[in-house]
Amino acid sequence: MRPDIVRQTDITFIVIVGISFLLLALVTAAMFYFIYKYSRKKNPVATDITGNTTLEILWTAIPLVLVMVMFFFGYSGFKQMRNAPSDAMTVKVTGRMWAWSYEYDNGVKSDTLFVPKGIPIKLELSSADVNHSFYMPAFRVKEDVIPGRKNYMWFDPKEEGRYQVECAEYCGLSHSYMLSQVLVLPAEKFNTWLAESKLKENADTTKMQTDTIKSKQDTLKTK
Amino acid sequence: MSENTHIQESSAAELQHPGYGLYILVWAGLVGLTTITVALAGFNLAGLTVVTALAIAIVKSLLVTNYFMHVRTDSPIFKVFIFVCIAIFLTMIVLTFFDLTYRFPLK
Amino acid sequence: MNNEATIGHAHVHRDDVGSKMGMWLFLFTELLLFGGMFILYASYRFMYPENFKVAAMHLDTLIGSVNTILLLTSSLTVALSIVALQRKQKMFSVFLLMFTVAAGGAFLVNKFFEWSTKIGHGIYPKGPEMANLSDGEVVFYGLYYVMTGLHALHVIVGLIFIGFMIVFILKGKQTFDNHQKLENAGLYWHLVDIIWIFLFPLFYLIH
Amino acid sequence: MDYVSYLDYKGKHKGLLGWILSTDHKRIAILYLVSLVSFFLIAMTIGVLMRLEMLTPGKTIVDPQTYNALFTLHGVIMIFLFIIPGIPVVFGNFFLPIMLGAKDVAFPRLNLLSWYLYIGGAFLVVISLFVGGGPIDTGWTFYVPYSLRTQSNVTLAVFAAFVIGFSSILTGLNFIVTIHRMRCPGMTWFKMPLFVWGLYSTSWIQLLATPVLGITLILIMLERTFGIGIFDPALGGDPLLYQHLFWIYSHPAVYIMVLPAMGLVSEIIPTFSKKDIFGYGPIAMSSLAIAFIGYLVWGHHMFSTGISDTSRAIFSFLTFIVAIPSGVKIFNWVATMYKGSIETRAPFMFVVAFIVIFSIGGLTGLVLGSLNTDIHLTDTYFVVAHFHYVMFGGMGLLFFGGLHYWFPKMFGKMYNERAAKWGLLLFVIGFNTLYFPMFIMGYLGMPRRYYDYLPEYQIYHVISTVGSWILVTGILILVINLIKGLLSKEKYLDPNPWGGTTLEWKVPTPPELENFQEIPTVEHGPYYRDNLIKPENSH
Repeated sequence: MRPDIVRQTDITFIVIVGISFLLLALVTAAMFYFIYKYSRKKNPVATDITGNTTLEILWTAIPLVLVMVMFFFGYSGFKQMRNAPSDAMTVKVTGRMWAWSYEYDNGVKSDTLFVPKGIPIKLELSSADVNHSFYMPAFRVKEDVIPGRKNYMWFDPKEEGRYQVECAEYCGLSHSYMLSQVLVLPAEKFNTWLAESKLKENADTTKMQTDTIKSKQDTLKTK
Repeated sequence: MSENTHIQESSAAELQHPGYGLYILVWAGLVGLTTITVALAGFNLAGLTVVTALAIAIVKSLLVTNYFMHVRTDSPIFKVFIFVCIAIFLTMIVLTFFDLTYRFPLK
Repeated sequence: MNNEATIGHAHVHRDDVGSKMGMWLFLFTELLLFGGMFILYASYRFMYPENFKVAAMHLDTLIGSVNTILLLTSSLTVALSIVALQRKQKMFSVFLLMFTVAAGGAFLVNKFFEWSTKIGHGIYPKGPEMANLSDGEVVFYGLYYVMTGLHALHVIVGLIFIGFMIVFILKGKQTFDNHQKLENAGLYWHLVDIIWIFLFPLFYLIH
Repeated sequence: MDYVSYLDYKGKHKGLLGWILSTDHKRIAILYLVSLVSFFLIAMTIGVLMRLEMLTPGKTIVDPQTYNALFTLHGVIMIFLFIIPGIPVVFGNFFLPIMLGAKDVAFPRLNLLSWYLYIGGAFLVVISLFVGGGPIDTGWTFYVPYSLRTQSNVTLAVFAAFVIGFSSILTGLNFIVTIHRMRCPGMTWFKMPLFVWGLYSTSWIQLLATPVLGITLILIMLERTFGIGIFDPALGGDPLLYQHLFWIYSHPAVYIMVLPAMGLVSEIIPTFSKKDIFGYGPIAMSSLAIAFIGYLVWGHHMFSTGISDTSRAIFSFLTFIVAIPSGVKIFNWVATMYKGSIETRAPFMFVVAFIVIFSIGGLTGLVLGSLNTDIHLTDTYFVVAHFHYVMFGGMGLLFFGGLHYWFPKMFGKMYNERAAKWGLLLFVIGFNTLYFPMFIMGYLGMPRRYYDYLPEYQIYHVISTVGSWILVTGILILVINLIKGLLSKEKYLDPNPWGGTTLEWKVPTPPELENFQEIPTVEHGPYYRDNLIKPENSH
């Protein structure tokens, strides 16, 4: 059974927000009750209370336990995020101003991330220029892409469909347009796509090479 | 809490500095340590190179702060300050190295 | 000057310990300014251990050692000058400070020759030799120029402080029973010395 | 010696010169106040423009390059020119010496120099907009390598930040020496007002953390100017080390902002509850604890950057620890109200609003301190909402709170309290309308610093933008109300309008030039009152 990152993250979120909400409600309710109960009108002279050691210890210790619980949830979920399953399929992701590109093991390149349903995907991230961050909100994962270094992440495409990919680390003029998509296909459909792309790419290679030379000559001319 | 009781005592608290002799002695020590550290650089101490060089540098800087900068005889508050400052600096280094040491292979 | 001092209850408050405390706190900021650089040095050394060793071999240990002795001696003379002033040996104190200035000046001259030699070999940012060096060496020289350059800047500032002190002593503004400014200038100079005590082995000795 | 208020004082210089050359800590505080409020209003206007741009997807009013410059400027001005100096330079300068029973800070001329550096830095920011490559577009974090590549004028802008940082260091240095050396007879460390403890903790952060940022910014300048390879990955540098050094300062900087604000809360609550503070010791110590632990948590800004998994775990753990002392403070504040005799005057209401808003900010911080949720939420609008709740709801709200608390003391004038409360109400409504939808947007995956967005987020952006209009209305009511009070002919010379117990309420209103004709002697703690009922059972 593979860990469910989305569920884990949402559970952590709910646990922390739940505890936080209770604390907030407690503090706010107490405060407003005191303001009402001990108003100048109702209680003209205050009582001289300067502290209480038991209380201080309690409200240091209890929150400490609570935050340790939160830490535990966060950490155990995080460990799963960082341990890609060994049967994961690897895709190389490159970020550059301002587009994402993907490269599969067999050399096929794409600007949409096609993945087969039900197979965990490990992404190897790198950057061609400045910092970017590969973010897929639907899968609750994000890792920064720093030039000169490698980073990785993994996710589990369980359902077919289209999911958003965004750049989450500011990278200049068109940062907000550095979008892409994950397309989760049934396994056999994905395999056909991969094979077809490979064939197409082989056919295109010769053409592409001449194209590159031509475009280089064009740039030189315009300069 | 002498450090708290006010301004007036400050000029009275003027510290008597030690004589020329002690300073010259400290200086001789510093020069001696410099010679040692330069000499040691000639040998191959493998992993210990950095450690010895830094240890000697730390001893030298302790000599300078304690004697030339009078920390030894000054109010203890300065020792506390220096301790806090160094402690925070060291924590910065240690925490940074928790990242560097355990990073997964980069390239 | 303090324009409030013109009315009656001017606070002519002299607080030598406060003044010294202010100076120490300022020294801490200097320490952490270099501290940031030391963190970088440590990190890059950790990342490029071999390259750093190779690059360090190319620095002249002799110049480094001579400079270390110069700074240590100048630190001594500053410390001695305070004793001299306390013993009311005004001119001897001034002489010791002048010696400090001379030693500091010599340090800078050495530094200048050291830098110009390196630059002459094309080893400077964007210099012709830099392209042939490994990443770690480029970073090493980057740190070398920034850290020793920043240190040299501090030497210059320290020398200016001490120059002022010489004038103050001669004009009688710093005297045997009122010399906190001289003490502070001394503290600054010792800090410059301490920083060099660490820069020296880190750049010249760790082979 | 007759009483002459610092406002009426006629010295060597007349008019404006009497202000900008004065080394009196109170006049310097007013100089800061005027400058800070101006910068705040400028940055607020920029913020409103940004919200307006986000009203619809695609272009609404500006193009992307302008938008990028706008959010950078909004951040740089708000953070370096308003929030970080904020409470210390205005209220710290004005009240620290008075609260300690001193005539001025330890180094009055250095104090004035700090203001000049601050204004000089601000001036450089303005110049950087018009020379070189134009307005900086890197975000206030100046992350490399983008800040090394962009054509905009990063070099001058980071130099400006460096100069302002230097001003901040000098203020911190000045305050530490003042607190150590200038306490009046009888004022031991644990008889200092809690605001002073807040300033003391803050000052240490300013002193020890700012230089690290200073050198980092200098390195950016050197890299851009001379091509030195320190951070540039093309030359073997590591951009993550830049982020480490940047956050080594910039995380503690959050506490530079919030600790004095917390100190102010600890002043206002006892004053209006008419009783001693609950848990003086724990509140004072928690300030120091926050300051210290605050140095150890910077890595939580980098959870998704690819720092080692071990360090992510350590930083997350420490981040949770730093929440404890903040919690202790909040519990003690609320406990102070227990069996008090509470007057719900305007300054007190600011504190009530603060406790709720700041708690939301702090508690959502726990979501971001936790590793897996942070991975999802970092660099989204969730973070934007969180830090606005903490900084604007913390320091910003209390800046106005402090202004309302000390306004009569500072100027010998009074504002309209009804208007202040209405302004505050609009502030709170607008604030939550503006920032709360951002939490939701963030969870849904709207990244920050986006000029354009997908249509599904529009509804939240619209609500948020409408909130910004309400918030601005509230702020304008507050500011105009204060200015009206200031300009009114009617003097308000009551030395102690709220019934405060600290030393500033024992000097005439407005304070005279050197605060005290005779240095006072202190016998009791700062919030001691002798008319209180003794508790039935000593808890």
